[in-house]
Amino acid sequence: MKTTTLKLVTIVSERILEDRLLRELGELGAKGYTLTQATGKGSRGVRASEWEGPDIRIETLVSPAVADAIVEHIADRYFEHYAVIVYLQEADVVRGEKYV
Amino acid sequence: MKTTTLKLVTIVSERILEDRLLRELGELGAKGYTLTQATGKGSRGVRASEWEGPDIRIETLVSPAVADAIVEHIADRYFEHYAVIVYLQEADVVRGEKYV
Amino acid sequence: MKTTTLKLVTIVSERILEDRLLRELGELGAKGYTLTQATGKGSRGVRASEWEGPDIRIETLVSPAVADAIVEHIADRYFEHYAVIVYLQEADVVRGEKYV
Amino acid sequence: MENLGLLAANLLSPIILAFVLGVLAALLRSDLRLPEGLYDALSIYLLLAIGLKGGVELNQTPPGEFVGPALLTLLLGVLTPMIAYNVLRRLGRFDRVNASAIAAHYGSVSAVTFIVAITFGSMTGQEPEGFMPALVAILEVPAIVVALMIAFTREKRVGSWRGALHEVLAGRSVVLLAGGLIIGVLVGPSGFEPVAPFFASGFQGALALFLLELGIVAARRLTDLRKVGAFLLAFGILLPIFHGVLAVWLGGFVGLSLAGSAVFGAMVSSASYIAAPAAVRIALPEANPTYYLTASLGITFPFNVTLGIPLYYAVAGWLYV
Amino acid sequence: MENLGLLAANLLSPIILAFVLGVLAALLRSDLRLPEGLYDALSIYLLLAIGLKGGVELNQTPPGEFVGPALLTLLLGVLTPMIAYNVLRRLGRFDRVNASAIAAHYGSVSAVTFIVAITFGSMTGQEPEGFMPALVAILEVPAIVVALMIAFTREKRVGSWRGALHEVLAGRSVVLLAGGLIIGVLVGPSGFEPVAPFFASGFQGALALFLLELGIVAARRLTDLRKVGAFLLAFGILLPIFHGVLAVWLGGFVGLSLAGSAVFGAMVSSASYIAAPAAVRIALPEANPTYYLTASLGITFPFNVTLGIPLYYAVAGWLYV
Amino acid sequence: MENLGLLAANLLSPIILAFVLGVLAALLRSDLRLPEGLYDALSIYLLLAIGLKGGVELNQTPPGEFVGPALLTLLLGVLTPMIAYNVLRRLGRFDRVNASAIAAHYGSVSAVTFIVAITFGSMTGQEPEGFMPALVAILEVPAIVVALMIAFTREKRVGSWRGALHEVLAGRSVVLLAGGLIIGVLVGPSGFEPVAPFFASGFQGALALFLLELGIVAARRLTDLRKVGAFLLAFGILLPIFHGVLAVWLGGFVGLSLAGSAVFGAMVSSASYIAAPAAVRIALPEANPTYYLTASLGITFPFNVTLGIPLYYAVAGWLYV
Ligand SMILES: Nc1ncnc2c1ncn2[C@@H]1O[C@H](COP(=O)(O)O)[C@@H](O)[C@H]1O
Ligand SMILES: Nc1ncnc2c1ncn2[C@@H]1O[C@H](COP(=O)(O)O)[C@@H](O)[C@H]1O
Ligand SMILES: Nc1ncnc2c1ncn2[C@@H]1O[C@H](COP(=O)(O)O)[C@@H](O)[C@H]1O
Ligand code: NA
Ligand code: NA
Ligand code: NA
Repeated sequence: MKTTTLKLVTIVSERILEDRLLRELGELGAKGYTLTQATGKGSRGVRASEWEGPDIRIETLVSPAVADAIVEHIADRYFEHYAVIVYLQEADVVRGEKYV
Repeated sequence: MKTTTLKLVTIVSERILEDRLLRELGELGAKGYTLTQATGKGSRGVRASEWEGPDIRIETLVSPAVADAIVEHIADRYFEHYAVIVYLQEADVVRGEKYV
Repeated sequence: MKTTTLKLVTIVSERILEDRLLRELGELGAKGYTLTQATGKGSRGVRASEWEGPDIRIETLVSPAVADAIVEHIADRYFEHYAVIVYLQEADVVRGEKYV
Repeated sequence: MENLGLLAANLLSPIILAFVLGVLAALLRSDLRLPEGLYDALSIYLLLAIGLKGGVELNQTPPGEFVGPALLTLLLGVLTPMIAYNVLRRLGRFDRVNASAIAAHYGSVSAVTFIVAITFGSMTGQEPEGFMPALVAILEVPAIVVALMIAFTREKRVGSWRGALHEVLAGRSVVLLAGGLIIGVLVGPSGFEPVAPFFASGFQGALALFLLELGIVAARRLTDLRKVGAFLLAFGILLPIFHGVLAVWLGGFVGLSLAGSAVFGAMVSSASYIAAPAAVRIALPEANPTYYLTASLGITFPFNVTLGIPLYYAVAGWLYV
Repeated sequence: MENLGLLAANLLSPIILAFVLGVLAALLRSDLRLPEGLYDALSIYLLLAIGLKGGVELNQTPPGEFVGPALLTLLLGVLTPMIAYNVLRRLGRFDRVNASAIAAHYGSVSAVTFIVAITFGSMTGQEPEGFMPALVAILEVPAIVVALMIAFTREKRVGSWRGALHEVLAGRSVVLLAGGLIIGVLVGPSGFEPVAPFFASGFQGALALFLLELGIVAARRLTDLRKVGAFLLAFGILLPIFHGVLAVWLGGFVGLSLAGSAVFGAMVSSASYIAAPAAVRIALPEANPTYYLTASLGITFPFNVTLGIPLYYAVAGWLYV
Repeated sequence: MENLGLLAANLLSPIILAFVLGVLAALLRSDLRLPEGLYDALSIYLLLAIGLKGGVELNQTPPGEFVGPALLTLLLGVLTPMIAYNVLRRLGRFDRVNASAIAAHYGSVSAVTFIVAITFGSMTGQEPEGFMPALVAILEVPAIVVALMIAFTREKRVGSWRGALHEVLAGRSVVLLAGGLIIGVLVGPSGFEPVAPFFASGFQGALALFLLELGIVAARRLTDLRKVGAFLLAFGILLPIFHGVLAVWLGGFVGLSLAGSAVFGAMVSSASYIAAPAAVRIALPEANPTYYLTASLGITFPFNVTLGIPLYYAVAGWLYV
């Protein structure tokens, strides 16, 4: 079965960014995303889920170019003040051409 | 610590396929799976979670052969009409022989 | 955008281990984690979610050394009697130095 | 005049206004959402509650009174999907698959529309027969079976026919409704008493909360209205009126009271949006969900709970003089 | 005769029928499931509610009346796990770990079985003493401690003994039950009044909903019956009967009323399936959950809520003439 | 003396004790948590319920009576954040961003503090004006706008000003409160009746459950007390007292009853921990959440529901003789 190798970008952030992140992912060229609810701990300490709900974990399969754009965007827009983490992996996607 | 390299198959699909997919994964040789609730957006637009609940995200660690079988099966059984995405990654599994 | 390659350790286990695992991850040097609720099936059969809740799925981005320590620890502490699976992947983490 | 009174009485009930509030919240892009758990919890509660109450009433009903309405319900469960199918095919030029998919929804029933109709009755002091919920249980399944059969009689389908059937029969709406009915029949009024405060008193408030969420959901459907086109819009309003008036009229012949046949009209006119979509998605995956969901949830449901129900009561009142 | 009446009264209560409905739904492979949130919510509500009501009653009870039953409860909390352990070891040939794991469950108490027993009493017009919930709180913990000590006195264990203890003592069932009790004692009847509609009137209906879910859960356990074998099946029915009758009998000596000792019998006979499993899983991970879960949830719980409770009432009635 | 009575009456209400139980459970590291769905469900229910009840009352209130209190509320909604800001800047030496972030919280209102104040009144037989919930809706928004304007008037900010405004205005607390009010005004007492059992009778019990969770949440904040320092601790107690007494005093001039101005005092003194934090997080991301969350949720909220509310009632009683 033919597969295409794409970048799997995973973003974990506080929930308050949900709407903005999803909208911006689309604008940056992501064709879709999968979102799961999460909780977590990081350098800023446990997210105060009582006032903004748990973290969100967004996965999006995109072309390397789009992946870089997403990373750039999040880095200079959110890293300083918000709880957010981003990492990239490779994934062999079935019917992958659909997502670039 | 000895690890075995296996295929991590991730399937995201509309929830209505849950029972069938899990049963078929077993038949195709998967020894187990991990399922998380998800929501998402893709080429078919946001899943209408009001009538079938959110998407499901299934991860299963399997041998390359089983991975191919799963991909084949889902591709010709569900791709045409259902909202489903499948991608493969490598993972070094501790005690991995248990899962092949 | 500069990224650091780290180990992504994924642990899926029965929920009753949640507190202990998270505490021990910290002690072993993990700087953070992301936790999602999951259900699953494995060699021990479906987790009896009626008495301990669903499984938990923990992801932590750590240095290779810490990853090994985590694997060692879980292997000899929990593998024998508890439902738990662990696997490692590589991930290119933005601002990754923050997590080692 | 007095019909306008009926209309106002309905539109100014907290239940309908909660629905409106939900619609507005969604249009304002508010972060207001009922937690999924609560949405499920309320639907389980409401289905079980109407089942129980219907069963308790049935326990008090002489079989004779019930047979007629039951048979009529069965008949309409077979007839209405056929009507819908032919309208969609001949007038709407829909292909066979989408036509039968939509027909399954309009033949089956929306439990919430039914509940709102009941509530509307009791608000305006007109109590329908107590066994009506039993009719809902009877009406839910046949139409879906008929519509799927229409689709499956022709060429071989990709979808799972048996899977769909199981989805309907073992689906939670049937299990809770039928289960509640049987429990109600078995325990009777005295046995029901201890659980009454929970299932009876709380009922209407819970319904208001549920409609708040349905309003939010329906509003999201509104954005799809353009996609489905003018025909489906008209279909989603005119067919229910036709089905509803037909049912009100026939209701009289099987001895239903004024309120009873009005509620019966609301039932028959309503379009399912829980049982039918799940079954259709499994049996006819190639059918386009946007059509049947938008029609049933975005057009017919809002129409029925606001204008339809008072209309069916008015028609009943007019036929019964 | 009249005992058959008791039995029917129990089996035909909406609460038990809801449990049956849950079992059937699961066997029909229905998609009916209570959302996890609702399941938790109901258990929190039920535990807090019985705690509160028990506390309010305790607030009205002369200490003298309470001391006897309290001490007896403590005694049985220590005695019953030892009985269970020895039966499992000598007759059942279970290894030490699994024997003490199961013993912990049968020494402790199932809050829901208790509630059903109370409800059954009030349905049949027999009010047990109001302070019974206080006894549940007393009965829950000791048995687990005793059973774990049996296991830990021998060779060093892998599990965490202190972890388990914390799991029980700070576990939500103890916190809610004990917390509710204390609040109830502090506020008394007048203070309880404003929250009464929520915690009192809604109670039985909420219980019915909860048992619907428990039925679904228990049904899944039934498939494991084969795995656990005939001995555990017999054990899961006969030991509760023995414990129950023993408790009913002793209840008389400490001045419990007929209904009181019947409920007391149900309590003592019941097997924990929330507090005990969590503690055992931590302290004795090498014990096999299939044994203790299937026995307590798949055998003893269904037996008690259907046949056991009427039996204990019958025995009480028979001993009290 | 009688004030001590007030205090005891408050501390011994099931609602406050539920809060205390939650705090203790968290300190005991109990696994007791309300499922997130239930927490949301309860807050939705409570906000909608007070909105509805307020609206029904407003429907019965001559406009004249309402104008004065409404304008005063608006005035204090603008004034109190400015007071808070200047105290934090001049005495607390906070930087501009954190000062305005905290000011937004103390200018706005905590719906739960308001509800507890109402409940306290009815417990002690003092009914405040029925339209008070309308004042809550009025008080919630302006302070946040004012505080954010203070921050945005200076240098350009990274945060989104319009995003924050939408977050407040379309936020669920405003939508439910305002929506409930309007529905209540439209349907009036007769229309409210059918849903009353659900929204009125169940209210206080639901509140107790909600405060149980808030106790757990607040307890986790306590660990941050050290981090925020002595000034914020004093600020979180003294400023509410000042705001509260000021409001009670002014309440008299606009014709509020004794209970009315006491509740008004509680409202004005309370610090928001739902609407404000969300808005501030979006508009002023560089502000430190530990400051404003710990102050509002870890200090002011517990103070108000335990000691503050009885104090405001006492002051009102003292001013009204
Ligand atoms: N080392 C890590 N591994 C996995 N997830 C992490 C890690 N560090 C942080 N996170 C996630 O990223 C979120 C924000 O982290 P932070 O910005 O460091 O507070 C946390 O709530 C976690 O869910
Ligand atoms: N590019 C993508 N990246 C990640 N997940 C996706 C992507 N596209 C689709 N999905 C997921 O797959 C589901 C079905 O997608 P589709 O079949 O394209 O509607 C969506 O609901 C998403 O959860
Ligand atoms: N092959 C697999 N692929 C993915 N997840 C698995 C697999 N096997 C087990 N798991 C997960 O690990 C948990 C414990 O597995 P086990 O210890 O084998 O019962 C299961 O509940 C699943 O969530
Ligand atoms: Na219909
Ligand atoms: Na026991
Ligand atoms: Na304020």
